[in-house]
Amino acid sequence: MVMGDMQMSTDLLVIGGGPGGYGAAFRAADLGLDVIMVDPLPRPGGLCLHKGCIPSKTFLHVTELIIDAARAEKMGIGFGRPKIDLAAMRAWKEQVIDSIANSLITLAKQRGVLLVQGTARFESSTSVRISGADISGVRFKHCIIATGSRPLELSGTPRIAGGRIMDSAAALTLPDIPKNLLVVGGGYVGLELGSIYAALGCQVTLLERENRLLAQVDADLVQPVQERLSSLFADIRFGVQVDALEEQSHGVTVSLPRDGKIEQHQFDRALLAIGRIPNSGELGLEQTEVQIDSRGFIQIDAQQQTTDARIFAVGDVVGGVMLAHKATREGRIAAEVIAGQKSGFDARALPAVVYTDPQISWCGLTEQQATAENTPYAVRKFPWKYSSRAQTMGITDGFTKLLTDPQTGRILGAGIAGRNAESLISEAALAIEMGALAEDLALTIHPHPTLSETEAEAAEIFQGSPTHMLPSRK
Amino acid sequence: MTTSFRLPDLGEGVHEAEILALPVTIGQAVAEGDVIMEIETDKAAVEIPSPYTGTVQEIMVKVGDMAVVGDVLITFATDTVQDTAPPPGDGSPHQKKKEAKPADQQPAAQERKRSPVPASPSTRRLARELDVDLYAVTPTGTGGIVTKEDVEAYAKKKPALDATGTVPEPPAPAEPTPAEAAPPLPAGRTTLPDFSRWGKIERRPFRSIRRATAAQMTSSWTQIPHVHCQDDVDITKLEAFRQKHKSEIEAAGGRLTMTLFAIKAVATALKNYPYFNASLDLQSQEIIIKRFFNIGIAVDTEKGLMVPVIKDVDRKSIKELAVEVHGAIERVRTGTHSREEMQGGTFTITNAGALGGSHFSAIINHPEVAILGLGQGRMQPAVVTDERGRHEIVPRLIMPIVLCFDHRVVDGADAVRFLRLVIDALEDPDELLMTMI
Amino acid sequence: MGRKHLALTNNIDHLSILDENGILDLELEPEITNEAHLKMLHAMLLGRRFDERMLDLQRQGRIGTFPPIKGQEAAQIGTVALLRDSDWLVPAFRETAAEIMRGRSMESVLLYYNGYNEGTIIAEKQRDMPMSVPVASQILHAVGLGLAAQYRKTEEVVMTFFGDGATSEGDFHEGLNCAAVYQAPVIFVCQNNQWAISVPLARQTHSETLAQKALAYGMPGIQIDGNDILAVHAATAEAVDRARSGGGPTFIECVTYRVMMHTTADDPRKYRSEEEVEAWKKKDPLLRYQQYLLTKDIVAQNDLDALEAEIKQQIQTAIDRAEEQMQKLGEPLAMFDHLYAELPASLAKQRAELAHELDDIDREVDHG
Amino acid sequence: MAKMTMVEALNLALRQEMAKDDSILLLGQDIGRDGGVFRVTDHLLDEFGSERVIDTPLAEAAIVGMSVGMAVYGLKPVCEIQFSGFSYQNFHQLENHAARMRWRTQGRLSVPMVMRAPYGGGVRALEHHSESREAYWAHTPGLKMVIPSGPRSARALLVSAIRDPDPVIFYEAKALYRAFREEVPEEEETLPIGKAHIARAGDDLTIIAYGAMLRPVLEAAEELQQTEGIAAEVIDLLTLSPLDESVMVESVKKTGRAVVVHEAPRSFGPGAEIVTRLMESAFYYLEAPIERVTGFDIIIPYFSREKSYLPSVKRIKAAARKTFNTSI
Repeated sequence: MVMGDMQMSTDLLVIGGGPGGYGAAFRAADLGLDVIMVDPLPRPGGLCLHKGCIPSKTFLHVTELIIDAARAEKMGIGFGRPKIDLAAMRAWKEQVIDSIANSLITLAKQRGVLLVQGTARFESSTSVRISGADISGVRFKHCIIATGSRPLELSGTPRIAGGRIMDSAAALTLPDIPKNLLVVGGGYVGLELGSIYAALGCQVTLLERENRLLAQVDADLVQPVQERLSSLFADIRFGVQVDALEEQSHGVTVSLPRDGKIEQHQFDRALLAIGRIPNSGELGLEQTEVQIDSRGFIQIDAQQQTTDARIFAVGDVVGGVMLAHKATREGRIAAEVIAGQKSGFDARALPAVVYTDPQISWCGLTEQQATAENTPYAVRKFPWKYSSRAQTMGITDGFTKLLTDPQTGRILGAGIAGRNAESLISEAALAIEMGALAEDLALTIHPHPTLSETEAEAAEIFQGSPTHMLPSRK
Repeated sequence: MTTSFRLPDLGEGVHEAEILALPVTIGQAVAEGDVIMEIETDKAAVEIPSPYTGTVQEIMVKVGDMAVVGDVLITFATDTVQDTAPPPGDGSPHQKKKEAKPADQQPAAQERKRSPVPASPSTRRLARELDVDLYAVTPTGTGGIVTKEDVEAYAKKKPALDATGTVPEPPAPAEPTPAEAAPPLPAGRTTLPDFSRWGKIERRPFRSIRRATAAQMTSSWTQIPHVHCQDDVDITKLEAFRQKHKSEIEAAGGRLTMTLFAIKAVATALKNYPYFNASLDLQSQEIIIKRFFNIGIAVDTEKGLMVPVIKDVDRKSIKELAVEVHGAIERVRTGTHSREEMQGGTFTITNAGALGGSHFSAIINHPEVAILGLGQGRMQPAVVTDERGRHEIVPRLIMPIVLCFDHRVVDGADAVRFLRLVIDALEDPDELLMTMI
Repeated sequence: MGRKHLALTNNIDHLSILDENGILDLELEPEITNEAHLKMLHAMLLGRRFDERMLDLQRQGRIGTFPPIKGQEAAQIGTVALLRDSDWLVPAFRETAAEIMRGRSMESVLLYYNGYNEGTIIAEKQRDMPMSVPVASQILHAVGLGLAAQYRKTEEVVMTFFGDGATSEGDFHEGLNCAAVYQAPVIFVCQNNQWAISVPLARQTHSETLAQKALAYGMPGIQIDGNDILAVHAATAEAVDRARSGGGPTFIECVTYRVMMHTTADDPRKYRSEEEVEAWKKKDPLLRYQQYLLTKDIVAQNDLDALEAEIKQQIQTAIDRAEEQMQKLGEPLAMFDHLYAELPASLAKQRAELAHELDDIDREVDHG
Repeated sequence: MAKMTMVEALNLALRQEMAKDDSILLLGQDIGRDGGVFRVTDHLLDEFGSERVIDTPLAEAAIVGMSVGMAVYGLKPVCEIQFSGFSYQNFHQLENHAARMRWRTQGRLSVPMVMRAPYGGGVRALEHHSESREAYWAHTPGLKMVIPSGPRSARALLVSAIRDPDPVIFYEAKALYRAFREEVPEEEETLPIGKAHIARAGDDLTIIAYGAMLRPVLEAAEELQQTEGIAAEVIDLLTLSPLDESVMVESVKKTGRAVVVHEAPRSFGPGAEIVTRLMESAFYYLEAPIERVTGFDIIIPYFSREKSYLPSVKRIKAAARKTFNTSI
């Protein structure tokens, strides 16, 4: 636009086009609201689609193929050394993203949601200014902030875009396959991306501050992954606090204390995956009544409403578990509340998945949490070595566990380590949300041979009589 | 967090407002948009919707107060965590974050100790929609699960429980409210039939002066035992007198109406019967006799009934009053009157004559104790008796007159005497002039 | 680097074939059929005689103000003669001879100068615009017509006329610029008659020629002796061929002279010398052309005499018809016609007001 | 039906009409590759080519003058003047030619063209970009003057304007270009030129407005209803010339009170004509003098002050109230 200030009015402005944002926008449009969604990226989907979950899962699928091909050798099939065409891999990833992004655009159009590419900044509790778009501002009756989060950086290390110290988004552009890679952070991002690079033939060294991987997850679930990764990765070190990295023209140097001395290690590239911080700083929230906490997370209530009655917030920017499906649910709730429905966040089972080999997933109560909160619970584990299906697939190091209320037998939590844990967890989630008893799960007939049987059998352990294993008689 | 609600700038040069009603109490939860007070400016009476969702913390004003733009009227505790029954915590990080908020710590911690009520997500949603507390519902499902039917059954019983079990908000203690600050009308419990079944209807808002009038009349009619005293006045002579002096008054910028004569006659009568110029103070169990004579004149305006008050009528000439009354009527009709000229009345006159009314009754303008009504003067056959006692039927101009009074303060006999005095003054202009001395 | 002379695509030529002394450049003499010569002769003579007759009528009070064309007949006829019926003429207001050659009736001209709207009616098949009084504004219409013809992929060309004064107007610049940008099939004919009412060419422009202005727009331009019909014809033929074959616009400056007043309301003695006028009268285009035709044996003197008589009769017939027609065109309500395709309600109301007023007058007359 | 901004709705109208009728051409500055500075002609170059979507030199008189020629030829040019503040440079082409061609030639030639131009304030634009001079065109016999008030009316009226046999000046309020979205049907929709529209029904008062003023007027009407119980009827003129007096006269006969709102300066503004029409046809029904809420008789100030210049909801409400406080 060359001239003037194009102000637009709408019922609902959604800031951020990720799963939280478009979940909210679509729901609100379906409930009859006039909706505008603004995002700096040219197409909706947010970081999840363009720089996060989707590209990483695209590559992890490729990784899985490589691993399966190797595994097939002991089953009598040999594929030989994989030939890796990075350009083709990147093109495949782009194709996947294109397809999903375009269908989101179509859905937005069909629902009458106006997509605006630009950056929004509040100028009051009822309006934002937008830069970089045909419209220069939006006046709204309600607003949903869904701006997400960005990777935390090391305070002492400025990261150069396109440089050798990468964040997850940069690593997913797959610039090359370095000979060796330093991964700082043993959370799920570090593990997933480390796995991709390792499968492609890179020597991966992982440094973790805590004394084990995935410190927030029950140790038994992490165990199989930790074992597998110690052979996939060149080196994994625990209890290592990295404060700074040094980038040179041809590599990255990290200084680590060892036996009272400082050792220097050189890597081709480094990946920083030490956590994420909310995108709340550049929004101009000081022009509104919205309050943030000391870490920058926007404060909300169970209706996703902020301290400014017209403004709601969802997804990573409000903190909690930073997962797309949490954001989507929150977005839908915010939209419903704005549309006048009595909605609220009351989920009891928020599933989480780590796409390593093997995968791990969990939902509801975890053992760590129960211990910390002194919640009484009973736990039963069904090891996959008793699963016929796991045997057929040659993946017997997994297990399925259920947590129940010792008094009522009601299922409170579940954890799965093993192939396809991503899908298996949903049955447990449903059981928790429905208030099912372990007995309900046990009495539900599961097809044989499948991995889903492991959930029924874990439930049967509570009853004292699983079919495929002999329970300990304590 | 405490948020103050200040008297907003209502525009158009309004600087102050009177608090008409305060339908909220301390501790009450209000949602944005709920009516928290009703105020009247010299332009109109308006309801003020709450700009916040929160709990009323402090009310700085009381009904009848005058507030200036910018004054803090009410403070709210607008803690963002306002769900009185938050979904029970299941330890999800989402819930944890909430705990971080100090204001919520106590109740939230308590809630958290209770394990969640087993119910499916759709049942929980239904409960939320029906405002049902899941902990209060008796579960019928296996292992203590609350089913959709349980919630529905509970919701059906709930209104009955509310009606019998809990006492609704106690009404504000009945106190003598100033006339201008009537309480809001209680909403009738009776449901109206759907009138549109019988034809086209139109809904008009019941606000502002119409509503203030209704409130004032209701309180008057329900609190005061009214008695009416009716008579006729022969104003033939007075009318001739009026015609004779009309133009000279007009030249002075006034209008010589029957009301003016009535004001003068009433002033005299009030001096003779001071109990008609009084107010009843039930709290102190006293009758307040006023030693000033301010007459309210009921004026029909486009916006509704307005009663400007003419001050110290006993000390003003008819000519002065004619100009003043005419001016006051013009001002209320054009909405340019001040608040002051609507206050301080001791007695009211309502003249339906110009509109053609005959006999009617009137409602006392509380906290006054009497009101005088005038009907239309019409030519009627009348029996006159001359000095020699001969009767003759002649056409005379006869005006109906009615005095309504508060029987708690005065009795019928005095009322008749009061009215007689007024009638005599109006029947004979000479007499009227005499009483004015 | 450095400074060098720029060789532009176009140059400016001056063209003269038959000079004021009757000397002919045989090499440049255009090939024109006898029939075409006779047509041009008729048109020039008619233009001259009609103009003279109109001046008489004006002095007699039988028509209103009009702009005489005398002395500019060659510039008008030598150009328009090259147009086909399917081509467009976009005149200014001093092209009466050209308009008549294109098909406008003398009656129409007379009606117009007698204040009748009916005088600007264009005959059904004639693809011409009505004359345009605001100076230079018509130039843009010619470009628009040219673009339309181009868009419809026809071979039509558009010819527009204007004077030396018009070259000072913004519309002249915008028009030539746009035509060149879009390569529109337009021939811009400037009748440089030396005077814009009282302002001489030297006060209109500091350019040595008007034709050179074409260079700035990137189109061919040529200056010709506008009183030499052979030169006018030759230059126009070149321009029309170029436009018709997709070669874009051409600017032709016809150097001529307004030997009469600007309009009949003007007195040129106030601002120019008799000597100057007399000098130009010696360069009269009609006499020069007649002498050429006689010399070439294309006509004989008795043919010319017969033609004079015929034209005199034609003009008289036109005047009689026009005056007869004017008797019938008295309806004032016609002023509301044709403003919009359909008369809007509010305008119908105003028309009714006038009708009512006219009725009253009629009644007054009846009863008077 | 899809929700569209006025920009998108205008684009739809152009696109659909151009697809139906190859005699429609667009001319203007930056309308091709750039899609117009407000994007009204976005993507039309790709769809219809540079023969039909013509980026012109920077020459307003040329844009309109060439359009006159094209229209006489039989085409239907729709030209865009980038800002109405620049249209005075082509005023003579409209006044001297477009408006008169039919009349001058007694119906033989006509100029079925449309001149589109953004007008009006409220978007913090530079000087010469915020004027509201519709009266110039409405005052010119032979032209039609149309001003839509939102996406849907803009689309329908532009289609009608293109099909109209006479020259139409089509003013587009910049303040409305992207102000809000409205359902606009994909299928063809037209609105008659010269017909006003009752945008809101009411019995107590008539408010007459058009273009960008419709929104504050409707807002004021809603507030009057809410706070004072005044039911205002709002008339959206849509066409200034020819002016549809029947709708407003009938309305005022019903309500007895009228307020006329425009952002153009007051003196000799459209309001003067509207009030006169009401005076001529509804005088005996009036309960109070008619009020005008307009821009002041000054140059519209640079944008830091334009909010105070433009008629506001508050000003409209005050005028409405005044009609109730003054009795004849």
